Amino acid sequence: MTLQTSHILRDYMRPETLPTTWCAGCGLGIIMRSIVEAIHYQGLKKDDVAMVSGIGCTGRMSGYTDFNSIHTTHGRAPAFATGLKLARPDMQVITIMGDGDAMSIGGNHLISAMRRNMDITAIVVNNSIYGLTGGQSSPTTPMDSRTTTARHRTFERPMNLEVLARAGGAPFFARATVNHTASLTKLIERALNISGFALVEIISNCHVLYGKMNEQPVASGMIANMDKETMRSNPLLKKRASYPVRETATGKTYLRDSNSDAAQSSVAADTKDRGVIFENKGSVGFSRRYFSMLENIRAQKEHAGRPDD
Amino acid sequence: MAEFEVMYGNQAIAEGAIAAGCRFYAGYPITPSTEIAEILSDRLPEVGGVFVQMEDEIASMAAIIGASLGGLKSATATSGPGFSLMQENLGYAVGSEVPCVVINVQRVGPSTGLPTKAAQGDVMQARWGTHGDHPIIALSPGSVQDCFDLTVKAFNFAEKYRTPVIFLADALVSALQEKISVPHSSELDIYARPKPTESPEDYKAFAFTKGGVAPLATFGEGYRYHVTGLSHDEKGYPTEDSALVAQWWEHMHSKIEDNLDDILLYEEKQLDDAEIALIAYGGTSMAADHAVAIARQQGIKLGLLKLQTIWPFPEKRVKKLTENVNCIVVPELNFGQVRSEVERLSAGQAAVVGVNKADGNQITPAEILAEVTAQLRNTP
Amino acid sequence: MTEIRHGVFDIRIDKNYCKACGLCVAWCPQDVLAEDEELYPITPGLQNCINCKLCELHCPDFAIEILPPEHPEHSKYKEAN
Amino acid sequence: MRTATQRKTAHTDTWHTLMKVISDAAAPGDHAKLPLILTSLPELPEQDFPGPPISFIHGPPGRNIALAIGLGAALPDTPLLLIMNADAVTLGMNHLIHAARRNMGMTLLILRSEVTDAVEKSVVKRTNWHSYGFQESIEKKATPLELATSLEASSVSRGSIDDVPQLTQLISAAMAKPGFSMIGITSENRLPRGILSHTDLPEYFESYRRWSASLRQSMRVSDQSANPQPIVDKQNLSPSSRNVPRHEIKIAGIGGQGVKLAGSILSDAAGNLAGLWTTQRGSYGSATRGGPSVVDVVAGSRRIGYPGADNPDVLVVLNENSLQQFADSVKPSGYLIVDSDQVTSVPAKSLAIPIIKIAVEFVGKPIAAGIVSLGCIAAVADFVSLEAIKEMVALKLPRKMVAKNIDALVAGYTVTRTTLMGE
Repeated sequence: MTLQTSHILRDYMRPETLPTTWCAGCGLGIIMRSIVEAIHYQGLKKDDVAMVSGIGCTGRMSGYTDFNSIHTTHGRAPAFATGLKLARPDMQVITIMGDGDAMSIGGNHLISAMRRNMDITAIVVNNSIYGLTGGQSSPTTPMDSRTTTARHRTFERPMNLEVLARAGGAPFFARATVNHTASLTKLIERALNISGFALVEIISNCHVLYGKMNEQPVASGMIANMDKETMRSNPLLKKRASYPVRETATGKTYLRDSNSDAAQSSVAADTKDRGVIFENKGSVGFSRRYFSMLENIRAQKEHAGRPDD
Repeated sequence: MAEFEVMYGNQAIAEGAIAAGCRFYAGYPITPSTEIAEILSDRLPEVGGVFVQMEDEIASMAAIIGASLGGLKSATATSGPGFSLMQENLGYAVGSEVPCVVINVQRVGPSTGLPTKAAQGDVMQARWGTHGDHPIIALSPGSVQDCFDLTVKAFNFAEKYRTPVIFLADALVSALQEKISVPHSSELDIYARPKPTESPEDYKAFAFTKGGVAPLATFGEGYRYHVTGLSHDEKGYPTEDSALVAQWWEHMHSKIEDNLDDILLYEEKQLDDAEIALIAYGGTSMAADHAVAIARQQGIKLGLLKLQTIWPFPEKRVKKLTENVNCIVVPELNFGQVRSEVERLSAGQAAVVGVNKADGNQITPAEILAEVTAQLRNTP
Repeated sequence: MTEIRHGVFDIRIDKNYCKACGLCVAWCPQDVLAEDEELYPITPGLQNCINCKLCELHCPDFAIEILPPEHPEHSKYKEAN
Repeated sequence: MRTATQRKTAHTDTWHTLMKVISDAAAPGDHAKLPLILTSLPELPEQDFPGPPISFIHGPPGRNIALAIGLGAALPDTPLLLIMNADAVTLGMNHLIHAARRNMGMTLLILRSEVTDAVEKSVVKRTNWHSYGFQESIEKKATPLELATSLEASSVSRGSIDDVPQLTQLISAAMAKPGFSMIGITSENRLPRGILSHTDLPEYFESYRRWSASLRQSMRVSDQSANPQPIVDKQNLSPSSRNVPRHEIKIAGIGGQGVKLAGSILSDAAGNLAGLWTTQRGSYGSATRGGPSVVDVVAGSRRIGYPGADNPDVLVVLNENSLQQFADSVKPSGYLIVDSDQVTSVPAKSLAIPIIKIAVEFVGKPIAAGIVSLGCIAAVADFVSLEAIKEMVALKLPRKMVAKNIDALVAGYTVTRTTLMGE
């Protein structure tokens, strides 16, 4: 594999919109690069890819990339993408959302899309803060950090996308950072090949707002920190996240008390895994199942000698 | 003794809310209203209030209804897209007569539009945004001073008439920095929520009084009652009895309409001898005010009616104005939402024209004057 | 194993795209890059470049490229052809 | 459309069982501990609730969870009991996950379809929480209990409408627990029942009150110890008696030249220190792209009606575009100050000052151009003194930047003065 030069990747961009409006050193540019790189390696045509984005700094990305692009309303990208995917099942639909976008206002759409296993590659950029509106707390803002709506520091436990993805039923969840660019590209490539709702959480930096208020004002320093803050595997977290109450359980009661390892780990600040966190190999996405179901209905009708009327 | 302070509009709204007794705020960040949330996240815990950043605007609106029923004066602040999301629960607050204040700092729409640029396109959304024909109160601040004073009024109206009050600010005033006089708390007229005097058994939380409202009992103080979005009787229990529903409507309309003298706020400037008048509101009224000053220097008999209460619309005053002047010019950052109201009331008495745009730029005094002089040429 | 080559690469920095964020300089393991007085990257150590592309991969603005000698836009390639 | 009464008579049994359970679970006799019931189900027989009278809120579908958050903030001692069905996991799913994550104090009963089936078959078939008609075969079931468990809700349990004693026990246990508790109510007896998971994390508003108590404490201390407003002398704030006509100032440049800050310093200096009425408004582009950045400051001894500097008395331009756009608007008696290095040709009747050069020389960055502009403005306008601006710079800038910026300010003032004399 030869790494591609910016020159080639810029073919996937809309030159008249560059440079981006993102702040200097913002990880969103690195993510955008990785996405187009993954699409390049996958040999996808620009015309076969749709990028649906929400609102926020991240939402601007669909404007810069030269795909079929929709810059939608706040939090609703998965719902727009659902409609698009069902109208054009052949299209590779990518949604790109920020953390507040995906998990706060769009939490319901995200869960519903997971539950349906809609064939969407969902990329959630997690920078722990609302960037475009000026640094307010988001659902992923870590405990005890400062934001413009928590000048006296946050006391809320943050949302963990991983547990949401597991409980919601997504078949694929991976986590990457903007520090680990090559692995980021590879994870996106893998997500593109999943049939169903593939979720990639990318830890990114907002050194301008989050960093400045939390002693990490320099982009390179904040990105380098991501190496320490994410780890390749965290058995405690795995144990905690793999604890589901299965509706179809065979009568066994899962009882967890607050003294267990899993509960202890959850009280501590979240350390995060990196890489593919889980993958359901047999996943078949909604649109494929839906259209094959329609196919079956038609076949049955023909068999019964009742042509469509 | 009032103190003088240099403040931004959003800051004046936040401080006005605290002064008015607001002790609960639930919101979601959205430009250009975010500073209100930021300031209140700082200030509310200091005065014993609660600030919660909710997961979206739908939840924010629901939470302030809950807090208000729990006895706290509550508010949320948002901008166009968030205001659209609040409409469902805003209707709930209207129907179940829960006092609260919804601050909408208007920006250019529709949809995401121009997030940082001012517009006045939500005038009709404030009136008709939620479904059903309901009365509503909407106030619009024309300066940073108004941001403070009218916020206090908004909370008073909300409590007095048990209704959501929409505070229709715009990015022109919210981002403006101005020196204002901040009244001392002893000088402020704050309406405290009255407590019911009757026994819990006799208490009718939704009494169909004419021209007024029953005191709203706080949950947990022994007055247990039912709150619903369904059409209800005086105790709050759902009903489909059309006679009761008709009584309810009469009560809902009369509590606002019988108190127009209190609710309708406007300022008049040199209207006594005016031959041509401006009707302006919100941030645009600042340019209109200046246009009057310049016109008077040039000998043009121009006057200004600055609306602070937009809904209910000051019909009587505007109708009288249409009888006294030849022409009314309505500058607004939309394509004629208030102008159409004025036209309706004028019914041909006076010519009504607009100065309209919604491209992110503001209306300048020069543009208003150009329209005024054009109208003067038209009328002999 | 690919052979590590030193000093044969061109580094192209497009100032129209560059926002002087300093990420490329921070990630360069060979001190190839440095900052000028306006914080834009310059290449005083070009002879040390090993084509690791960390700068390029970390550039959020597609502003920096490492060109190998066989690249049609590399200066040597242009000279030769 | 059937009336509520008709609906009720058809299904009174199930509801009365549930209401009985709730009134048994609620501590009898203790009025303060009576739960407040929030529901989206219009069928609930609130009028003939068997126990002591309980307040009901019949809220919008799905939104009850958010409504309860407001109530929780206002009523720390009242247990909140939510009775929901499909709406909790369709419209209300987002509210649910966030209330669970934050551990907002409430007890949520979710009636599984089999339970509500008994209430109204046709409607429930369509609003069944885990399936939508033919999509049933291809969609995963929504599993709110699983979500709440993952998000570490206070307690998550499952009970059966057929096992009243256990259900009563589960509801009273959940109501006794601070934080977010959820009970799925089913009649399918093959599913595991009882408490499925529980944690002892603090309730949200409990944490909030603890956290904010320290803030109030510190406020009170600082209130007592000293008047916490040393910034400006209040006496100077009231509008002065001297007669200052309306002054309009405009500074126009691009992002990154400190224009916004300069406007705010000038307006604060005029308003807070010179005792004038002032306004300040700006229009700013995106700083990273060097978009236009313009600020208007208006000051005078009469209240400012209109905050625009449409015909400025002093216009400072820091780039060519601004010059083209605003040069003609300056009052005939006004001053046009141009950064001589930034424009192609300096117009006649203007003061050419190398503003950005001075900024870079004294502070090292063009961001101080706004501060230098203030020096220039003080040199030509008399409504605010250089001293007042200096004082405001000292108040508004980070301490270590103050000295450099004041030097830049004075340099702007001196150079402008010299240029004026030279004319």
